[in-house]
Amino acid sequence: MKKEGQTIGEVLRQRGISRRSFLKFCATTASIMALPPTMAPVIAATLEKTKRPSVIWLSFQECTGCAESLTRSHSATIEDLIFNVISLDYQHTLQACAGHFAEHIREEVIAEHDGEFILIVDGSIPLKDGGVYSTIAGMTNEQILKQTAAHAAAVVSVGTCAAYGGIPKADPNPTGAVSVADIIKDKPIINVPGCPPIPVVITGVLVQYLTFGLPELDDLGRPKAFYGHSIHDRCYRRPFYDKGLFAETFDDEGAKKGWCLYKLGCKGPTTFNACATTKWNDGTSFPIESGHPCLGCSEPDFWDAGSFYKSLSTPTGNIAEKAIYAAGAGLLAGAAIGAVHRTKKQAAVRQHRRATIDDLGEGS
Amino acid sequence: MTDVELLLWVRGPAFDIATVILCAGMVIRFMEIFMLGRKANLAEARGSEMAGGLGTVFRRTLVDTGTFKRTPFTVVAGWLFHIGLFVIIFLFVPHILVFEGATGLSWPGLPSNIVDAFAVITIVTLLAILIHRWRDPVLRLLSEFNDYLVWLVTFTPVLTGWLAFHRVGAAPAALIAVHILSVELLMVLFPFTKLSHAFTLWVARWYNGAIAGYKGVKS
Amino acid sequence: MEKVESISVTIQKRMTPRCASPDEATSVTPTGNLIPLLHEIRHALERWLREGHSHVIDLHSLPMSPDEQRQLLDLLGEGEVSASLSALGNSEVIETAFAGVWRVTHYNDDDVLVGHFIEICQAPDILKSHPDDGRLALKQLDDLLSSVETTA
Amino acid sequence: MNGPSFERGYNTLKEQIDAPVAAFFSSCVHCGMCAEACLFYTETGDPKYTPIHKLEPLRKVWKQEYTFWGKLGKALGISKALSDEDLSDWETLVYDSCTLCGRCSMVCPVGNDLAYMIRKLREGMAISGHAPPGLIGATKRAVTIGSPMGVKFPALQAQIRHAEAETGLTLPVDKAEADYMLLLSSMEVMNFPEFIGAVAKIFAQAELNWTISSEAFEATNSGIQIGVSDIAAELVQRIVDAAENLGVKNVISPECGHAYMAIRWEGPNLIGRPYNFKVIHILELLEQLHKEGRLKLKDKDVRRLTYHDPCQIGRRGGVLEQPRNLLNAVAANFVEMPDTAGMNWCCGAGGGVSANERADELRIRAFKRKKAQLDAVQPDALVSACANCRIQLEEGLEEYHTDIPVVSLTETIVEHLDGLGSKEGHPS
Repeated sequence: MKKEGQTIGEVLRQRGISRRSFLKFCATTASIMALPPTMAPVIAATLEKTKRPSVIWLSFQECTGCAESLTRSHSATIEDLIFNVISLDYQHTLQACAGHFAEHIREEVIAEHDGEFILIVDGSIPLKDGGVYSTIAGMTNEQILKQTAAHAAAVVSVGTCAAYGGIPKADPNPTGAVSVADIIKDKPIINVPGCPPIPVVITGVLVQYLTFGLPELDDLGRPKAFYGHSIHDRCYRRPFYDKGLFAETFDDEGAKKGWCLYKLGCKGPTTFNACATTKWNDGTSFPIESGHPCLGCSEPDFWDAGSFYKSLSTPTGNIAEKAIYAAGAGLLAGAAIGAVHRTKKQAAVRQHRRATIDDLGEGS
Repeated sequence: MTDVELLLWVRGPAFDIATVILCAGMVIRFMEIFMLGRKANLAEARGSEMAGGLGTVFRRTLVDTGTFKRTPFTVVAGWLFHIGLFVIIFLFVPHILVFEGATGLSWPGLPSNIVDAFAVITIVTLLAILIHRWRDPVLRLLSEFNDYLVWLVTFTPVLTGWLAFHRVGAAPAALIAVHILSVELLMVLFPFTKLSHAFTLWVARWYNGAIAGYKGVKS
Repeated sequence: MEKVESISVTIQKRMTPRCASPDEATSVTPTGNLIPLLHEIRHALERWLREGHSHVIDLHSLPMSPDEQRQLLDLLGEGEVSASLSALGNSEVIETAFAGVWRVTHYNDDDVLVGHFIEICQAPDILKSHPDDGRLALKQLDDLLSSVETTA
Repeated sequence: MNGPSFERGYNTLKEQIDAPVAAFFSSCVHCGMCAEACLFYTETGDPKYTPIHKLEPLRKVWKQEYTFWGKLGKALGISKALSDEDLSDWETLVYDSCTLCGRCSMVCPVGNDLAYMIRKLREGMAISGHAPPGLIGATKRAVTIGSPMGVKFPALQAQIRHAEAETGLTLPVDKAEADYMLLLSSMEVMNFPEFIGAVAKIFAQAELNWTISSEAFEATNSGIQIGVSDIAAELVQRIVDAAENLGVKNVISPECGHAYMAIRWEGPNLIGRPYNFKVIHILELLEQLHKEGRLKLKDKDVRRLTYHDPCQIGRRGGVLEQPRNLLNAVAANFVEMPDTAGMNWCCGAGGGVSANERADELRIRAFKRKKAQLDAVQPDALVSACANCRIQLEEGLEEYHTDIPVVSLTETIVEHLDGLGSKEGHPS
């Protein structure tokens, strides 16, 4: 299972992957990372000489969508190459073995590659009630995570659940779900959020890590290379936003003409992801291109950030109702205060003593 | 508190609170004004109070040429930032959505790059106005804490809004949250400061015009 | 290079009626990136001739409307060289009508476009044979020869 | 109990504040534009003359008595209560440097009627003992003698006789059931007596049934200038009584600014009831007669004439088009000054400033604004319709060595009246 000591280049050659294929892979990966195309040869040269890393993939409270995203949504082509670049030694869904044997492999990798392997996590970790809501082989997710992460070189949190808690953490968060970063504090963590994340972004992050080491992260722990721009910034419908042309409903003229979906609740302006450039389903399209506003799935708490179909800058409460009640209350309070003032003024009028020239002081 | 939690709070409870304070406060202000009453005028009228009042409500938006020549900065800067605020508040699409959400009324907005230009003009004008307030002897004499506070709470939403639009300085959710928060501060302070002139000035102008109109004078 | 400049004027004329057409429901407003891109190509070509530096432009990260992309291809045209590669899916390497300006297009196994580059160079790297591969080939050829000679 | 006191003044201010005042103070944004509308500021450059600043004592009372937050601030000790010292500090601002001309009220972008508020503030100032001695003296004379300048009826009688001798007409005194009762200002009686004869000539030509009351001929009202409504009411009541006793249909307000304000606009409100007669300004009457063809002119004045609107007649009184109609009828070469009619600059002596000797120097300084206006049009003569304005204009022009004759509009008309011999020379 393990190809101890082999470089990625050696592995690729062994598997009959030509140098041109590899160059092509590097060129497209650099393109996804928005790196200058001239970096492709550098990536190629570095990867060639890099030792093929061992990877443990842990799945916790998740829907397997992230793994599906990576393995199934694209046919086994360029993205598949990542499985040649890495040695995926443990992954529930993909590995052939099961039960004690599978767990044994995990322990073996930890022992053999202590401090060198990459830990990929998808799914959030339940902490409530001692973490009983998700256990594997009698261990809680938290225990497995802590035990494994302690020996990892770095952790990659794939998917919004692992990165920020995601849907399990959504209100009312029945399992007390938390993100990887909430538990692991002493290892570098790269968040690759998205529900699911874009497949090529997952592979891109791994390539980036292998080539350049720990990537530059934004304040939410995401690699800037992939999450550096908002959907809005890169959206092909942006010109309509700038011109003030908006679809008002899903089937009006504006929608048919492909106008901006901001009014339909698009979270593009506050969502950082590569959807608008990388797109989905073999580069076919992305939600906005299909006519649906961005849900903001790569952002923390996206499930609870108000309605998917309400613009993100609008108040969530019933403002008109509150305004009417407030005005009513103001009317009553104002009448009371006004009455006090009125009484005071009337008292002043009553106190008025008719003024005569004797009340003026000395004249000249 | 994460950015999104903050954003949800400012869009939810905080906006409710600000709305309640703004509405109740302004109604109280108006009640305080109107309940002081006004004596009926016993002199024989030469003109109409209503016509004079309404006329001045509109006419006073413009200034006579002589005064304009004497105080061009105040007039031009005042116009610029008021128009700027109007465009920003009422013609920027995300803002129209707020009004639509509250009232159900909607109207077409302007392209965002035009609103952006107005925002820049407004920001520059407001800064110039602040400097003018410091330097002009009359304004220095008149100005009190209230004036600077009002300037600040007017300037902040424009600046934070502009930053949020360009997504400069922080995460967009945080920028929007801070922007909405600054608007809420404006709303909360509205009834208690001279910001309330936005509502009371129509009453003031009407009274001015009515007093003059009764005597047959256009004021 | 006056040729490119003069063409660019005609493009704008052609662009306007196309994008203004209300029937084109899917038409997207032009980004205005076409002309600057042509200038970039021109400068890169000039630099390559002067200093020998090759240059790669990643069209993927450059926002352009479908119309503009079509126009770009039309304008660059096709030259004498056209190569196709079979490596993790197909790839096309085409010299444009402008010598030294190449279009490199990558597809995956499903023939979905995954990369689109313009390279300004003598020949794109991906076309060239790698010395390591050459060394391997030499060895294989030697083996072949020896086996052929042995058989003979 | 009697005599001025701060408490009485404060109480009066509480009485004076009404909805417009509250709306005005609520709306002020401290833009400072009113300063540029005030001749005391423009001619001195001293920011303390900014109109809204002059109203600070009234604003304090409004805020601390009639706003919830102001009351709270006062209760918590954040804002200081109004003191007698404040009123004392503001005395010169409220009286010496404000003519109640109301030009600021025309300029304020939020629509504050600042003159309306100064008028109210003076009520509190006067009764707390912070009125200028000059105005106090004038008010006392008005009440005790019947005229601020101390003019009694015999003095007027002498002028009437003089006018009768000059014109050959009989001037009716105390004529019951007359259509018109003419009021005069003591300034006209003392300084411009020719006005009486001029009016008599016009009325004779128009065959007007008119009279002068020996009981109440004085039109001026120091009460509204000093700001004591009780006294102002007493002075108005004298005219009302005389007019109603004689049973006249109309009372004519003469060429005096504040007199018109007092009798026409403030009067019914001061005495608390509408009149049984109409009040008409002499210029309104003349224009009406001219329109009706009862005022025939033999020729036109060829001099370059310009018109100075007395503030209380024009901007604050509403008689703006009549003088212009008359001037266009009588003058071949009538020109308007820049900033005219509703936006005219005050002469600098109205609102009791001329009666306040303490303000003399400032008053002459403020006249520079009028001087600049005149320099812009360079008239041969300056026409006005207020005796008080005329004195200030003459004094000011002399001070600044400018030789422009100042004439009354009524007298200008008389000079060109058809059918009756005109007086020799120009009045000066």
